[in-house]
Amino acid sequence: MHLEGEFTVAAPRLTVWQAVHDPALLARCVPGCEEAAQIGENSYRAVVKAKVGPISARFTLVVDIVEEEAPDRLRIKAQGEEGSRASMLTAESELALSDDGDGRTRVTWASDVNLSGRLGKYGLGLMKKKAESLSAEFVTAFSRRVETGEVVE
Amino acid sequence: MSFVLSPRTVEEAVGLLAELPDALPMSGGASLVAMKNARLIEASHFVSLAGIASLHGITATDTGLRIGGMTRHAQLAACDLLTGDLSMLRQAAGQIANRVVRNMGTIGGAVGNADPAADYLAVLACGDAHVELTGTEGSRLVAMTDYVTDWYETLREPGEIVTAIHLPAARPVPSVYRKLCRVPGDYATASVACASDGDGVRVAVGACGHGPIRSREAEAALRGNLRDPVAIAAFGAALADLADPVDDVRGTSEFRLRLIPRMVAAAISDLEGKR
Amino acid sequence: MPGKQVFTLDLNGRETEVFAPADATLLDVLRDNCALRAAKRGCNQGVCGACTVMIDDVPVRACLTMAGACGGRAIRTLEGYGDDPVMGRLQEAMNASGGVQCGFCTSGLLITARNLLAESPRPAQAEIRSALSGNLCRCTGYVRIVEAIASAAEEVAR
Amino acid sequence: MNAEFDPSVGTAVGRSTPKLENREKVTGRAEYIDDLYRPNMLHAAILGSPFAHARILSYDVSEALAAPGVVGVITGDDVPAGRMGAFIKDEHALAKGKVLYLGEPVAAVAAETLEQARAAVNLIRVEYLELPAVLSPEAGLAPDAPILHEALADYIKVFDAGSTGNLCSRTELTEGDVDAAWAGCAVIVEGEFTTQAQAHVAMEPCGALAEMDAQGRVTLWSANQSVFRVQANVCESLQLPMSRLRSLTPRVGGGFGNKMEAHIQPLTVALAMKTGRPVKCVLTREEDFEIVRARHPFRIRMKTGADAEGRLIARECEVLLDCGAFADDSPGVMGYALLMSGGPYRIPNQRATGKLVYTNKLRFGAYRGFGNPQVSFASEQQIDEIARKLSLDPIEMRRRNLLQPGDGWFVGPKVASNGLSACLDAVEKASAWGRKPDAKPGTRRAKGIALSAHISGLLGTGAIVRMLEDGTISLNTGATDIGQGSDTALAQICAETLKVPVEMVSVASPDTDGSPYNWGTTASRVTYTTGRAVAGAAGEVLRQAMGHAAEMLDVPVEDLELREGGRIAIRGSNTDLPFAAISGRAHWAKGGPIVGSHTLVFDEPTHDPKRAIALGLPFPRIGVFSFAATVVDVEIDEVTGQARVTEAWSAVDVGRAINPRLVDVQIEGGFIQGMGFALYEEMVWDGPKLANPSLLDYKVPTSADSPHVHSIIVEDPEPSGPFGAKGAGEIGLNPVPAAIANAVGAALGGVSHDLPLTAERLLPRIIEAEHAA
Repeated sequence: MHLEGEFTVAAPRLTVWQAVHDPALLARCVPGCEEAAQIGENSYRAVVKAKVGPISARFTLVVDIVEEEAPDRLRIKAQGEEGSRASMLTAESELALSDDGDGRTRVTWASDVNLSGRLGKYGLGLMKKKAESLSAEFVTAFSRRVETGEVVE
Repeated sequence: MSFVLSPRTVEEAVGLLAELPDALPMSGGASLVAMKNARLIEASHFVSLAGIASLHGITATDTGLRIGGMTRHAQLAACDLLTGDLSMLRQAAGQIANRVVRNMGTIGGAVGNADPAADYLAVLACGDAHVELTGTEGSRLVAMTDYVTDWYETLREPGEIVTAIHLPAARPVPSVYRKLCRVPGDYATASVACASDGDGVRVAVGACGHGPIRSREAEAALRGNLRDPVAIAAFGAALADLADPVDDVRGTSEFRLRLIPRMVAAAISDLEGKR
Repeated sequence: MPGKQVFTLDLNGRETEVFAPADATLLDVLRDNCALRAAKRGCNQGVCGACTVMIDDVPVRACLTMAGACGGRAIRTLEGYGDDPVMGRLQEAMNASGGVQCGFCTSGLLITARNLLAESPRPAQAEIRSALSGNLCRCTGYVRIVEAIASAAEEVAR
Repeated sequence: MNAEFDPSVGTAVGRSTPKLENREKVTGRAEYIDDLYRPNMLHAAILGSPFAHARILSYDVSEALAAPGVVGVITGDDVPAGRMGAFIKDEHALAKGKVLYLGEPVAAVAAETLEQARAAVNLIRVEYLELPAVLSPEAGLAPDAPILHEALADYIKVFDAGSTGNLCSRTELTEGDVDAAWAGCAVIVEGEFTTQAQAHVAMEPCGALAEMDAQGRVTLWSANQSVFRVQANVCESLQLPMSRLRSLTPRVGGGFGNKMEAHIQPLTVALAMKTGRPVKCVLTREEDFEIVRARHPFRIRMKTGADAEGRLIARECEVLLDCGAFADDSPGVMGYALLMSGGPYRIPNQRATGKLVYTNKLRFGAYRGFGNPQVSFASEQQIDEIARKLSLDPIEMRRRNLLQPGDGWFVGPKVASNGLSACLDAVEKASAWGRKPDAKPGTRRAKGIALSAHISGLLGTGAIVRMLEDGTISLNTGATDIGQGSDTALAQICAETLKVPVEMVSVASPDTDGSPYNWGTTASRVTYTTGRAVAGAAGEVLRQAMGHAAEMLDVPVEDLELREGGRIAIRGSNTDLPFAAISGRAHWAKGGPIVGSHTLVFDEPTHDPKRAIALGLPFPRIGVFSFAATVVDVEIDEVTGQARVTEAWSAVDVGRAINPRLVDVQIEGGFIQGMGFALYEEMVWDGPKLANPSLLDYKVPTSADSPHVHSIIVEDPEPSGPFGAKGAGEIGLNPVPAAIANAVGAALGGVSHDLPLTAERLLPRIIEAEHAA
């Protein structure tokens, strides 16, 4: 499943760059994120709950920053499974930051998400819609928190 | 492990659902058990609504019709009360899945599940239906046009069940349900419900967004212009503008957007032919 | 054993007790506990029709029916039609017509066809095709199945 | 065709005898693999790979082994290093070292109940190193593409066709001088075509049940099209002597190629050997979609030239096939598709080239038609395209080019019987071709036609016929009846040869312990090749019986004749002996029991190796040709673009119909499967993952959208065939997508480049036509 988008944050690039490295902040922006912690220099662990109608799932994800060129580009791999391991999620995402004038930052992102196991067999179109709406929720929350200066570090 | 409970009254059923946080209501089971078999859902209990007498049957009310939540698709597909501008409901019910599954599935279950590609939603939105939701606090009515809030999300609260669908009394004007599907019985790629309404029409589009798509403004603009192809095209375009279709194995989003004005125009033309 | 319970079923005219997982479907119970295996598991999603059985004289999918919701209802599988002359005609017509190939869909299809003849004794070809649309057959292309049901209906009506 | 009054019908052959096993099927008593149980039997569940391409670094099965009810777990570490494969031995019993597609079995659990096995499978921990995946043949051929089979060079190859990198095989066939021929063409058409993956969707999902005895010998029941290929595949992958595995088959719930080579038999046997208990493994419908096999997606570039009178001069065809993760039958499919790429026409200059490329998807393999429907889709549309340019009727265009009796096939195969022209005449008449159908308001409607040839034959087969003490007959061939009725047809051939009623012939279920070798129920071959073996074996029984009768009646054998009812009589006399008397003597007095056997391998050298350049055809000796012509009447909804076939006529030359009704059903069933392929059946991938592995999302034709198909049997007897018969299993499907595309072309104009012909694909053409009008 390929997803992509771009959005603008009313904050300078460095601030945004720090924000995307801040697990506590991200945890508050990712819809359904129940906990997040840094577990290595470029490694994070998160528990995310997602629900579509009567179907719900809780994934434990390990997120690794696999490449970065501060403060422009970031490549992230996420991998996780349900507690019951009945399904597995992998995602590879790329994020690019650029100045958008007036102290604003443009964020361009693309993500290839793959869900296998019990949740991967049905409803592709719906999953994509759900992922898109979760992305949109994240963008709104992220922009608001960064713009209101909620960056921890 | 889901145990099946079989309450005899609505009060008992909603009481069980309130008491057992991991229980799910089960009406016909056609979708729910399929999801269980695919291990998509887990529930401690299935609260079967089949044995609740008050959920069965179609009755005339002061304002129109009350269709009990446990009414099977097969019953609706053969229901003589669904005439005129309600005949589209009968047509839609007869196109769900197949003869055998229509003996199982219910309107309450289908509306409760709110699958965007299922057949009832567009028809009920077009027919100005209200959904009767019942919980421990009692019953409430929600307009079908407001009912679906997001993909598989509705105004139905956990613990509430769809006890009935309310429709205004049938008027002796034509209505039609058009559905594109790959093979008979498949979920709709796109569907259109259309009913005559004086010198205008009521139209709802299905399977092209999280819920049925209807625009009273666009309907008002079309009033009196049902023979004007330009106005009809503008009407179809207005509905397509409100659509947010998925890309899936039944078709791309672009295809569905392209279909909407064509299917809407065809449905309006069907009505003209039936007058 | 945790999660198991006793189900009392009215099965082919006999009261039958089975001890099975609480969330068993009727298809699970028929096949695993009752050795009634005419109903087949083709998809477990209610699409293929190979598990069609009769409950209270209405054909349903055994795979979409919870065993726990069957109490007090009369279940009839193909094995329970030994004394039904109409089913006998249908079986004979299927045998003679070429409508039986691999046979995996045949049991479910016969149940649906039997119900069709109960409701519409002389169905037209289009009616037969519509009634059978939930019983998938990958071998025959349906021509001989439709023919078999039409000819059985004629014989029964005669 | 009414077999009852056909004077050419014998006592058995030519009659529409109901299938021998129908009664158990109509009473629900037929037992398929999932209906079999053994005492103390365990149930298995499979863990599939979450990655399309990854190295397996480690396994941890401790949690799974400790789970309730679990008796055994196997991973790639538990299976031997053996590899199986029909053409290239590239596949282990279970992923070993690497996974090559998403869903590929990496481990399996055997437990007391199915639920316990399914729960435990999720407790297995596998550590992977994900690798970049190859998701298309084009990507697989890129210079820096990740390589799926790093040890490809070392694999055993039954047929080596230039495997290197991700290139599994390549083939080139040529005849005449194509490059020079274009100059002489008045019309040239050229185009690129794609076809999609189609799932077999046999109504019965695949399954297996294995049990090891105290001696360590394994008995294996499975849903299959060949007990012998099952035996070979299991033994190759698990490195067992073939004598240690007995392969059997219960009733099979349909197989259209998917049950020919191995599916989960090897891992089921491995589990039974590991646990020492019987193990049953039956796939869910979703797994059946994800891990068995499917029809190859093709990319086809085709160019065809003709003179001003419409006579074909040159054809060039280039194909690129997605092989999936394992070679399976793919090299055969590609070679065969190229061989058939010219269609049943005289084309003096032809070249066909192909590449088959490994990708990280499930294996593609044999599926009814074996590459022929794909190339026919391109080929038959180009015939229509040329006809349109020359203002010729499509049937007239075809008549000018038909392969004539006596003509050979592209690169040399001999064609003996050829009823193609009769097939064309038959559908032209039956469909009232000249009459244009009336379109309902809001629809467009037209007829389309396509022709096809298909080969039946190939490889080894045998039959043993025994006369029992009472004179009745036991037939044992090892051919799996997958529902199509081969047991019945073979019994008819046997009965006809011995002039006994069919009811007197029993047919043994295939058993590698007791049946003569049979390559399999595939390649439209059983009636033709196994039928020959049966006729031969029954003939041998007759010869022995005649010998006994001659001694018993004290007359020379030449004076004896076989009479109806299984009696041997003195010519011109009433004196005769029933088989019972003869067999009784053989059993108790003299000579020994009467047993006839006959084996054969199709042995006509059928192509000129010089014209199949170097890495040419996988099958040097192939078989005999059947022919077909199909007409469809197609209606297209102008609102949505959805096409429906309203009626169809299909004439097939089967040489001789041993059982006409069973041939009818092959034609009709093949047609409907081809229609699904043409209109909407499509396996869709979302990146590396199959997005529609269920019957909710993958649709097959229902009774309500299937048209009435008029099957027409044409009989041009095949000299080498049993009673003149040749194959009928696949040919009915081949021309269907092409005929539908030609009807769409006639209704909307233009060529259909991509299958399936969904509403989404046709709607733009309708809109274009609306604008043009």
